[in-house]
Amino acid sequence: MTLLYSEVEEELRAAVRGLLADRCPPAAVLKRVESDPYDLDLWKTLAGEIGVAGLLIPEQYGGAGASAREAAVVLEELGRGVAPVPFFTSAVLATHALLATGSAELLGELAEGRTTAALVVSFAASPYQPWRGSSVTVDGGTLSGTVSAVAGAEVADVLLVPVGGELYAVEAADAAVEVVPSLDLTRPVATVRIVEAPARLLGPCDLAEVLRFGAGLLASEQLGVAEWCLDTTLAYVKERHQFARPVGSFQAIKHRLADLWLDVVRARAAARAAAGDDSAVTVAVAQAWNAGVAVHAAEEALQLHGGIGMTWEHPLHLYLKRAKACEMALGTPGDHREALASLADVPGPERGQQ
Amino acid sequence: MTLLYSEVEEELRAAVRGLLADRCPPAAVLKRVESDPYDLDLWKTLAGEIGVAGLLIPEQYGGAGASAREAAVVLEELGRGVAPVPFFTSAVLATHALLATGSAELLGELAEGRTTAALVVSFAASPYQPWRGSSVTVDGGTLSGTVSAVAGAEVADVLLVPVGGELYAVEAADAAVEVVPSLDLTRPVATVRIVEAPARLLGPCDLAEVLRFGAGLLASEQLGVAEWCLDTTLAYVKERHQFARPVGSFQAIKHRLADLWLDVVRARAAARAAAGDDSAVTVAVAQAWNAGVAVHAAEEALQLHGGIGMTWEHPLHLYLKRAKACEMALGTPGDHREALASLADVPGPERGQQ
Amino acid sequence: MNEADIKHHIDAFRGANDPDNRLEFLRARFDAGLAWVWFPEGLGGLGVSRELQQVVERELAGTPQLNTGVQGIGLGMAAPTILAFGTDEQRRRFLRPLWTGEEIWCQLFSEPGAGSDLATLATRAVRDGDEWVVDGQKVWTSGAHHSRWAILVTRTDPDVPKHRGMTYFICDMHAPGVEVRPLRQITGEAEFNEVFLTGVRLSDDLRLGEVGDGWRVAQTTLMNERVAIGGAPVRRGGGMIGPVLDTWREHPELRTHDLHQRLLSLWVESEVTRLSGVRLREQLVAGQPGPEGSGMKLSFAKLNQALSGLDVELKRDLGYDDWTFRRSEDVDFYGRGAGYRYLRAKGNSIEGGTSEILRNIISERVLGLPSEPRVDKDVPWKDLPR
Amino acid sequence: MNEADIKHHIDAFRGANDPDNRLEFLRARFDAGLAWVWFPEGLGGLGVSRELQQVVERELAGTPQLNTGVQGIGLGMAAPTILAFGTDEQRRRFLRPLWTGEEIWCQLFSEPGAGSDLATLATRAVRDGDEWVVDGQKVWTSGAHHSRWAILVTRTDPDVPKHRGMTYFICDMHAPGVEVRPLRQITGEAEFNEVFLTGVRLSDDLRLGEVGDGWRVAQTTLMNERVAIGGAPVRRGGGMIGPVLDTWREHPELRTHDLHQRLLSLWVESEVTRLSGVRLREQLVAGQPGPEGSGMKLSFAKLNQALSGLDVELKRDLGYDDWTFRRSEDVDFYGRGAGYRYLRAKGNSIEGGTSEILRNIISERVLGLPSEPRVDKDVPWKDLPR
Repeated sequence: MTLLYSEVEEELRAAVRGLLADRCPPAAVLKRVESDPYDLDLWKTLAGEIGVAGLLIPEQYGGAGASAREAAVVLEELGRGVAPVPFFTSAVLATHALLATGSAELLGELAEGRTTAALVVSFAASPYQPWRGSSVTVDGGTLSGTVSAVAGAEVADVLLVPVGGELYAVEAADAAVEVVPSLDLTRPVATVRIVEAPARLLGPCDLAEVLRFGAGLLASEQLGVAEWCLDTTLAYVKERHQFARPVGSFQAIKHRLADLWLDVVRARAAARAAAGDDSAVTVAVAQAWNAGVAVHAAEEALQLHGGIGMTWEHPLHLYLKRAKACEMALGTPGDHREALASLADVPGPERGQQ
Repeated sequence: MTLLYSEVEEELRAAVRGLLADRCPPAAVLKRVESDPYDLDLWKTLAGEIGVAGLLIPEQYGGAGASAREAAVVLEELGRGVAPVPFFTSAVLATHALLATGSAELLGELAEGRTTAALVVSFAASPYQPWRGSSVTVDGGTLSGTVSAVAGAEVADVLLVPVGGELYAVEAADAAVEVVPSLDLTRPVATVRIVEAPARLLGPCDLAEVLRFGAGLLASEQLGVAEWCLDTTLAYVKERHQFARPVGSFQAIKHRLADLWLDVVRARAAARAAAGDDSAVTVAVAQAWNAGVAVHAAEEALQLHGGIGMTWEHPLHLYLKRAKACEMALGTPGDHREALASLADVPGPERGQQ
Repeated sequence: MNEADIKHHIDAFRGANDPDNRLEFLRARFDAGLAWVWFPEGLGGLGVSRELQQVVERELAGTPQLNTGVQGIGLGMAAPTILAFGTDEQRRRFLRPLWTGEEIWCQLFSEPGAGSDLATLATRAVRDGDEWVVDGQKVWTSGAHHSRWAILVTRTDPDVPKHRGMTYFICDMHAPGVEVRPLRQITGEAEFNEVFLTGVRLSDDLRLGEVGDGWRVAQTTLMNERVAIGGAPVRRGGGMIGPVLDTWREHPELRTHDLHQRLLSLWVESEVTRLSGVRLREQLVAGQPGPEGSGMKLSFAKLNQALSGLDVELKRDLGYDDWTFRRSEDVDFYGRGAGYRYLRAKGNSIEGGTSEILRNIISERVLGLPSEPRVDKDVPWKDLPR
Repeated sequence: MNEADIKHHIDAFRGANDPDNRLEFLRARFDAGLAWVWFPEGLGGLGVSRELQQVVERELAGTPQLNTGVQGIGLGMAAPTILAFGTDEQRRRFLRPLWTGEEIWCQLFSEPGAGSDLATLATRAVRDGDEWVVDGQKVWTSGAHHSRWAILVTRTDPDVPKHRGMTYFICDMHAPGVEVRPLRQITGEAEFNEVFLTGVRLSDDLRLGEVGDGWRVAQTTLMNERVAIGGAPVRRGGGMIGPVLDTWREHPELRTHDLHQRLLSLWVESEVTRLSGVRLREQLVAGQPGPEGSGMKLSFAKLNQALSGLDVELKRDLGYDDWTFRRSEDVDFYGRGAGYRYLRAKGNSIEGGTSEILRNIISERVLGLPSEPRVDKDVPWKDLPR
């Protein structure tokens, strides 16, 4: 297992990056974010032409049969662009859950990019508390209940609902999906209400495992967010002059950016490790580190942009909001560190101790 | 209650500072530290002529009847000088314990500075775990047991030993005091072994209260340590040139020192608050903050002195060692924060939560 | 005048004035010298120690009060500057309606190209007989849309080094050529404005201080601004930690050890910062102002950001209360939801002097550290690289 | 040469040499090109990819090994510099005994007045026929007391700007006028020395690189030093966190939630730093050295300091193992007690380039940020303010 990028991965990266630069640069994302956040035309091209929708789906179902490592590279680029497409929610989370059920037909549709799915779990759930925010129950072939803070649901054709140890499919038309004002403008969350909706049992679902898989890959998206923030800030402080010098020539600024770079370097290693190995330790390490680095990078970017960073017109805030929302998504850094207490044998104080 | 210094306090400060500058500057402390750390001549002058030994002792017993605020100012100056005198151990900790027993004769001797006392508790004990490190028991008028890491014991004429809820006096000659190599070179700790030593019952002792009182005042010593580190570093970086500029003109250094100064400003407010109010909250706040500030100030001082700070010949390490040892003395910052959980109504997770 | 004297004076004032007529009451209070007692007589004060203001506030607690939100810039920044640099006529003209709230003030300082380096500002004022013609763009102006007057710094001489070619004015916000556009922030709201000045004519008697002395005048304004931002008294557990503690206590199910340890640390930091503010105010009252004031805004920004970030995480709330683009009436750090507070707090380390600039000021003015090599010191403003 | 070829070569070497005679075995290993395979043939190498060294180390694991502690400076810093800048004669003379450990090396770079700003160094070398006469004082020289040779940077031309007037030498530590004095550190030990050079005569064939080119030569040395300090591979849970975890697991009674949360954070930071080192070495092996190397020492110092500080606090140990003033044989970061480790780790952010200098280097060379205004650039060394 290597922590480097392969040539194939670099080609995939270049294709995604090129498409985003062309079709959906951050300024364009900002422009649509209050009316129609998702760019489904872009998604169609990405899913179909570049083929990212079926990346994780084996060839037998019509997918590319690639590994999580390639999906991770796509996520880096999508994070870098705060790209408003349902890749993570449909082609990673929902697809991974579906793969365990072997639902050939649905997988085929997803692979083609014809159908988009969403896993109906709260984005604030985690591998350690997978049921947080969900109250769905089964009754005689129908599902009822509410799930809060579901990501990607409003652009899904089919909703995949985990209940108990099983995964069910519900047609989007049979559920009420209400998007709520969301901290993350580029991946809003919705409340999904299901009342005696007809549901198809697809097969078994180990929800904690699915969320862990997602959390591991989310670290790559966080890396992309942090990289954009660092790069954009570097460019800005080289250009912006105050006191007749580039702001980036001031030593206090330089040292902070050096420290931030070092954090990002380590986030890259952590993301690569988690992309190649979804064991509980590796995922917890990557999330515990990268979630914080993304937030820190966005916060430093804002501060070092000065006033302009506080304005709505600069796309920086989209990254801050994405980073802060991701910090809570699929487990906070604190949740992941807490998990490491047992995973890495660093046990806490015993009962009765302070 | 004011957080400012009174005129009387400033006069006391000037007297102590002048004496230390004259008799025991840091270079002199360093010179004696491996042979005979305590400067008992200096202590005699401080205790008798300036009268600090009896500061906390009421006039009826021959003391100055001053408040903890004056003792705090003396501690600031002694911290600033890492002065090797048993003021904190004898005139603060031991004296405060003794006051509760009303032992007139012994208090009179202490006030005069003729007798020096030490409270036989581990310096690593805290208001929350007052008995840590002690195994002394009473048996028919004699005491037996061991107490580790006792500060000031080797220069005490009389040992005040808390057992259960009582305070006993043991003559130093009747105990074995073995100084161990100590992290803090200027206030080494000793193991005190007592075997069936004749002991005089002095009266009641609320050990947690005594340690809390001590911890509150230790915050002023920590302030003094931090102030010396900051002042000495400021002087050094103004003088030291690298790259044909004073090191202190580099912005990254300037910003760190500005942040450090702000920490020290807040440590001064916290120390003053604890000097005027030994309630549990105020003491815990002062210790939780000042212990860390002293360590941070000493660590920054070392780093900003570069190579010279790593050498034995520069007295800076005496301050680092004092600060680090004080971080563990009478409760770590973590212990004090933990105490605030209930004192300030910020309760922890309930049982069964992660 | 001692405490008893002033109480006596207040009693007399209260006896003679009806608090039910708010505006008349405030005008009378100003005329009685009970607006700001340390100001000179005739200008809303009695020329006595600032300490005695506490007595006035206590005694007049139940009577009509100022709207410190909307009047903030006038009271905190314009007034002390007018007092220090204004002519007798300017003081008499402006201070009374400023204090009573009849005239609202805003501040035209920052520009898109002049933020931290305010002295590089480019808004030009050119003399034309008894008038000045002003052209330029200002930014981050709160309250511009309901202001009658502004304090304004301009460039009057581009041929001398930047600090020497500025002049300070009182700007008539109703003058032709003043255009106010809302500036939307990352919170969704437009709390600030951009102000475009196009051929705005200001008569020379609106100039505050000498021609070319604008930098020194502006320093007075800025110093007052920074104390105002970080220096307000709070109670233990108050300020930004308040809403976090409320959530914490009400929702035991949200607690984790990670959050607990971080919250305890921030509780301690809030408390020592609060104590430090108490000590600072004691020093001011005792007439021994210490350098500690310079640090208050720095601590305030850092704490607000850490606490509001923790708050969002504690709630695990992926929602936001409302993104509607609307004008807010005044500055609000603590209102609305955790997400709003988190985003708004990001501005605390930028507005009124960035934390970086404040660290420069502390290190040079308080700690006496040498300045960096300056490349812009003796260069005419017009030749500076931008 | 591929992996099979080199294995074959190693087998032949092993068959012909007796590992029981340590010195002879190492000499033969050097002569067989199995010392550092990426060095040229005849100089201990085979002129092949550095990647293959792993094969050599694996295959020769049970045979006599180098003493990397005492030989560290020779292997890590002197050797690459001699290879890059030495004459053929110098390479042949020095590399073999350097590698076998018959001759130990030290480094005469830092001076009391030239730490971070190494290029301002004042040790003078004056030409006298075929010799140079060296006078000056060096400091922070580890292993000077058992070294045969030193790498030395001197000032040969004080009349040109500082970077241009330096020359690099190999210094004979047995020459008259070389005096080594132990320099005691805050740990109590003397791991380093001060070296006084008084009229030391070095023949011109000990010069490394051109006269006046010393700064460039020294850069090669320093680059190798920084990679050496932070770049060693560690296992998960290894390095400075190792002893902390041991104590933590063995002493449940010492645990608190405060320490637990901090330890978990440091565990994560240790692990991502470790992964970053693994990735860096993969890049080197793949022939794509990345800029990440510059950061390794920085992370290493920060982690060592945080962990060793936590360790002392966890143990609540007010004692110290031993303050005796003694010479240590080599650098030891992890040995002895927690107190020693805490104090020793303070040096990690100073030795081999302070963390401040490393941040300067990263920001300028890796991130491309502009340098600060330089006041010493075109000034002759002798006229610089000190």
